[in-house]
Amino acid sequence: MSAIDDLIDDTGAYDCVECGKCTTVCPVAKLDSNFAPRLIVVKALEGVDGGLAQNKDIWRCTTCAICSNMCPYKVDYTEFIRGLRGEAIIDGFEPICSQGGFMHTIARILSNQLHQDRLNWVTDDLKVAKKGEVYYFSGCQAHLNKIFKEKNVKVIDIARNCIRILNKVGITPAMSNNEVCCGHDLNWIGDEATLKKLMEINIKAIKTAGAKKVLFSCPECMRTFDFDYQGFAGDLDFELVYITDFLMDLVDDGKLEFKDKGKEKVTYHDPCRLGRHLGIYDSPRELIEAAGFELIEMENICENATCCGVNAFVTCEALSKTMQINRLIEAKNTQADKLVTACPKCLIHFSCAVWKEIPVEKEKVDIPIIDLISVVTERI
Amino acid sequence: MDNMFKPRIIAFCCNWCSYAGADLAGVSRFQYPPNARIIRVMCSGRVEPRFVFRAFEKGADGVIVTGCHIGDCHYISGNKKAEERMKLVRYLIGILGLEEDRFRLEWISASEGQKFAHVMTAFINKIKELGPNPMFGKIEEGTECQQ
Amino acid sequence: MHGSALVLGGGVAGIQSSLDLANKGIKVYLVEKEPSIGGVMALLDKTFPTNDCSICILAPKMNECFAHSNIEVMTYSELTSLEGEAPNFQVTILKKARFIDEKKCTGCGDCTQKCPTKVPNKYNMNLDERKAIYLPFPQSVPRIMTIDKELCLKFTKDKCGNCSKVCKAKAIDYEQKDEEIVLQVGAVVVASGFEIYKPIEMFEYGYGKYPNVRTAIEYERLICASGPTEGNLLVEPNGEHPSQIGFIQCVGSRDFRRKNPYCSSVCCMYATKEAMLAREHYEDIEAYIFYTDLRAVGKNFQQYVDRAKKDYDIKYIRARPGQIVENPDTNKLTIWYDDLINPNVQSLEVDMVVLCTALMPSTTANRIGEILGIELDDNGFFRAKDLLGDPVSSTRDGIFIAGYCAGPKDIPESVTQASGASARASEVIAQAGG
Amino acid sequence: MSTEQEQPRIGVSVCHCGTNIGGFLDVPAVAEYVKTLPYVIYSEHNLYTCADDGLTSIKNAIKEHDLNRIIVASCTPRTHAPLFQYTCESAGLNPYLFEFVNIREQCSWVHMKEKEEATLKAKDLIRMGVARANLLEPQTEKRVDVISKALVIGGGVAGMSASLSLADQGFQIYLIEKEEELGGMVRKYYKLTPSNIDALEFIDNMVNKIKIRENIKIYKSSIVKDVRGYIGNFKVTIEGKSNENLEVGTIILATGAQEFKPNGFYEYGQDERIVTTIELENKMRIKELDGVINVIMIQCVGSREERIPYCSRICCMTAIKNAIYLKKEFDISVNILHNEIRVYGDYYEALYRKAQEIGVHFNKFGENDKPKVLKENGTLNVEIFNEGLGRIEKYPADLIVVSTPMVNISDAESLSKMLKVPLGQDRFFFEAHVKLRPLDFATDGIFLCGAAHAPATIPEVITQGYGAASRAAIPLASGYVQVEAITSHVEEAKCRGCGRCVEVCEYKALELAELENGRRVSRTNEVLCKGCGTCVATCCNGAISMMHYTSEQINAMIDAALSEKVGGGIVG
Repeated sequence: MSAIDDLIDDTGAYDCVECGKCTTVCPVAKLDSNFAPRLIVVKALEGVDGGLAQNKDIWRCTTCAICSNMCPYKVDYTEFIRGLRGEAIIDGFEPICSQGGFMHTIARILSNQLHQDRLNWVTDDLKVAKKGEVYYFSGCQAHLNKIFKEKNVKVIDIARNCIRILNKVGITPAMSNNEVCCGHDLNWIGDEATLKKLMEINIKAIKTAGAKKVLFSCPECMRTFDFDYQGFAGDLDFELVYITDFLMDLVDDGKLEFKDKGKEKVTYHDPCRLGRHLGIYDSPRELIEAAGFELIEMENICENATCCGVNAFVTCEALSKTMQINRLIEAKNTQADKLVTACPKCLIHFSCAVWKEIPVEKEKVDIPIIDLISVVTERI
Repeated sequence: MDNMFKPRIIAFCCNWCSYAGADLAGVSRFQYPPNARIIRVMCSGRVEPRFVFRAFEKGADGVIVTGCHIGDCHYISGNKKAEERMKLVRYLIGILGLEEDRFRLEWISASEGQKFAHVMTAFINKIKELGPNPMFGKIEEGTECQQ
Repeated sequence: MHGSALVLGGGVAGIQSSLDLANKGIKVYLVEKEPSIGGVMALLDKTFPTNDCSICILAPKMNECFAHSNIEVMTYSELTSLEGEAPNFQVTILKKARFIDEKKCTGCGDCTQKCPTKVPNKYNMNLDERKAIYLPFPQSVPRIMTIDKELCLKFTKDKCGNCSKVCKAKAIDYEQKDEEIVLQVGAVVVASGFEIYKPIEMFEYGYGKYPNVRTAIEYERLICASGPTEGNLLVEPNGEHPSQIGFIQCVGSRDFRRKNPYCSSVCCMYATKEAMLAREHYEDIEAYIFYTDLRAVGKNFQQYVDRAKKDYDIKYIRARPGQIVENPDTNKLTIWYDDLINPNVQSLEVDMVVLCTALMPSTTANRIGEILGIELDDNGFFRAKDLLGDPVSSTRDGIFIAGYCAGPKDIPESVTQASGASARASEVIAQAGG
Repeated sequence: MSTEQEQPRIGVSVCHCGTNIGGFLDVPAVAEYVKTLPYVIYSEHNLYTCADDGLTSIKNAIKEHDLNRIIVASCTPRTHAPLFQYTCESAGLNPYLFEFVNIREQCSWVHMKEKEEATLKAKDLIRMGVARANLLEPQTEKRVDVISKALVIGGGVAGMSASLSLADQGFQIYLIEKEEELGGMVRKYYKLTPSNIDALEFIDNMVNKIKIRENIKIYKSSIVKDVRGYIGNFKVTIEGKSNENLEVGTIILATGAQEFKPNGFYEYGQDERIVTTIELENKMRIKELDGVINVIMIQCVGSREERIPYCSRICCMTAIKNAIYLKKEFDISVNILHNEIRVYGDYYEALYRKAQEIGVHFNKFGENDKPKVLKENGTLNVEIFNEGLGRIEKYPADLIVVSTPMVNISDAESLSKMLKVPLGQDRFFFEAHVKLRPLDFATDGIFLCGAAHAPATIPEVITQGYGAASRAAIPLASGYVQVEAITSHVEEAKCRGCGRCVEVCEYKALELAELENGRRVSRTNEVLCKGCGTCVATCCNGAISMMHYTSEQINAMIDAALSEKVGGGIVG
């Protein structure tokens, strides 16, 4: 059997009946009629010549998983694309990455176990430990912070606020200078080999810290641990918890309380990794409301939430910006004061869309974009 | 460090000043160690941080970017933009765990053949001190948390 | 446009004139007396008020000029006659034998390595040596060797012949003869440049007598990274870098008694630049500029001087020193002056004095004037037809003047006038139906 | 056209350069090694690749082996690339399919005592060259037609000189003047040195010359309202008595300057015995100097201070000129109070001496000790501290002339935006290069002359006018502009239209264009692009590529340099 056949098996693509639902819901296809998820699957099933792996369309999918979620036959389309990308790499194709593959290069460098200085952003007011039961995985936030400095995205605030909020409830999270990028972006350009290297380093770092519970503030990291690490390495002997779930438990136990700072209105964007991939829809919303905000929902939410336009720093193009602008218009239309999201990447991509020239009148998209943790930290 | 270590250096030179400075070093027969491989670009403003990291990823022991002195840029301000971009390189090198000294940004004019040779010699010597690119040299097992 | 033009002088003005004319389609013969084009600008280290590296910005223009399909660069050549009237001049050019087959020479330099004869290097103001077969400077254009007939052993003693032996391109031709070339041109641009005054006669400053008294152009070579000391300023007796330098303005300029009555226009600024460079090379150096009136009149010049004072801590002293005395034991120099701001005869001991000497019309200007039939003014600069209304035309139709040979000016002004002269030359050629 | 589908067939010529390369590294071994590299079909080594036989050998190899890429490993591309590119072209190969490897200046000459290492380095360098050559694409040097007309903005001495020269070089000129009459600033002067000619007569002479030129069309009382397009093809809207749209190939900006009005300095504006230089010129013209016995001129009023830090260049000369006229024609005594006399060059230095000789008084004040004007019983006195004598000196004045600096015109800002040309910190228009391009703007096709650049004397302004005419005539005379083959290129589908590249481009070569669907994308104007590649490095999603220096090519060179441990790495 060829690698593509394996992939068809693994993702259930043989079940496809060409109903076209995937294409209908696909955010890329909505904007570009030449793009059709259905056709990619069909071409694979039919064994169409010309090498599917060479098809540039496989790099245009945002892997937002809306198609997978909607497919009546449960074809795991997103996984199918990931597999195809892996084949493309094996065939010697350069992945089509934004930033010229900069992020991916950094992740590969990290797989070499260098003496990092990755926690240099941990300021004196933040309490962290080398060892402890609760471990906070900060991922790539330190690099991303500098790389997107020009675009006024303060990614590192998410990490700092996470620690701040944990310290507030008396938790000193364990962190490791030896942890590395989770490998999400490499995984989604088909570089499974490096992903595995990163995985080993991370698992070792977390075990060394003696963690029983690992907290994430980045849905991509959480997803990679949950699905990909456990897929390769079997069940991990520590619990994976997303920060909003963790905090809501504290709220429910009365251990975390928020100050009332008035009824600000916010709207919430579901990150695809957190929502459709991991199924976490409720805790972010509950947390927003617990912190005293009024949540106004956009039109497309939860399973149906629109993608932020780019994933894994693969293909960023004009169309991605259109997606972002459309989503921002949707947010602005709610008349909320702020757009809140729970993923550093969503934060970056939305901020990028309104950086410098904006293709629509500024008022239509003029809404502050802020991450969930930072917005609730203001009220502790 | 092992004497047998022969660093591999990637040098980006702008066409108008630093590449010309490298040429003048040649014309003047200023000797420097043979470890650098020069990549000519029209302007240091063309050099993206990702090229630097790609070089490290592929095994370079050091990367040096050179351009016209500030104010001398053939394209008015390309070198200023390079300077801005290279700040990111320096920062990331630090947190990624590649020694900061493995990267250097230098301004070398077309009349500074001697400076070109000096800078190359000094940089290569520094890299010799630092040893191989840690990704390609010996990987130390079980590195302890630095904090 | 069609037609042709002669440009005399391959300095920055001649280069600019040639490029402007050639880019309009006019055939240009660029005649330069030295073996390389580039002129004095090629000797400078940096340029004011931006401290741009001089050769970095000039070399591309030199190469562009040489590679231009409409420009014939004739180096080591001189104008010997001009006949006819605009737009039908007939000119004769003497192309001196450089004893090298220009088509064969690759500029590799093997010959230079093996040449046994060392002679003072004019390009470095005789501060070091070159060989009898040579390229004037590393960035020379064209990259073709020249044999110095006066000094080459083959010519003086019929010995050696090393260059011929090592030249694999077989480019050495000891039998080469001077050549006369006759050209028809529609217009002429004269850009014969200037000479730098050597202040031997100004005994009070001790130039030529005290080792640590230099002229500004020598200083340029000394501070330049590609100069004889690779950019190191060294003073006698110990070869250490100086701790104090004094720059003296108006050496031979604004001197109605002994030398030139005019202001050379550029010294205040290049002294400021040179003082800044000293400070950039050696943080601890103290630099003093002795001036009469500080003529920081160009665009951004005053700001440049303000920066020199504020950021570089360069001291400006308003005085024209009367005497420099050397301590023979230490080679230190005492500058005696009357400070106009704090009136009193005072002295200052320094390790090095840089004399900012006058710039004067080229020694060839008289002869060029005679051949071309154009007038010179009292100072020896080419006279403009109308100093107010037509500053780029000479006193003869069809012949235009540009650069320092038409009066004191700095590089941008020379470049401007070079373009201006080529505009007027283009008019002549255009109206002749070119 | 594209060789994308074509398999590379590479030929490599390694040069001995006599002994310059051959003496310090093993050239035959290098040439032999090169044959092992992918896509290398042919490899040779010559004594001098740049000599006739070497060049012929390349040409023959191209034909014989059907080569579609040529690499020469010899000296530096900075001097020799044109020669080899020309050779390739004459053998029918696009010159951009040529790659130069420098193994002399950057190898044999700098590693003269390390033959083995130098040989390894040469191999590495050529391997990098081969990696790049695989990805080279043919480029064409396009030409863009130029409308053979020019627009001159400003009808002062600079603009008129430029117009006259351009017209006499044979081009159609549109000359725009915002005032009712040509002549600009000089119109306000009395007499001019060196020729002692009346300023109005001088202007009239020029205007008469302009009028008889059939190819100069004058628009008086008109201003430029809008400028679009680029070198060769500007579309200009002018507004005046009639509104017109003009199409021109080049534009000369000669908008001049104005005298700074010293409001708030001394009692200017309140006491009419305190006037500016231009006001004095007018008084001399209309002979309104009855009863004036002593004139005091104060230099550097408003200039060389915090707000206007520059020296205005012409004030010392103008003051001396006027002092001489006052003295000679009106028999008025003049004191020029100055910090220093900044007359430069030959003519003006002589004029300064002449003024001294006829008895104009020059009195110096300290740099930070400006003169004081005192009013005593209605009489004006000016007081300065004479540093030389160490005492205060007082001069009675019937008329005080303050020499104020020239400043840029008030609509400079809007012109700057319209023409996309910059203003410097001094608010004057800022040229492309201070030293070597004083008349050009960084934006191609637009040129600068006269006091719009910086204060200047009349002969200087005229020289600049002619100079700008030369620069502006080049594209008009050629009829085309050669477009750099090495330019950036925007892939529209990828472009997010953020506009960052537009911001970083110094040459205004990128512009946000609106597509039919309303989407905005950046586009390179190849005519203006200089090929530096800064925009490429700026674009975060790889929408811009740099012809001939693509990211793929650079990546390939990096990878090739490090792909083998031939030249480095850990040995033993």
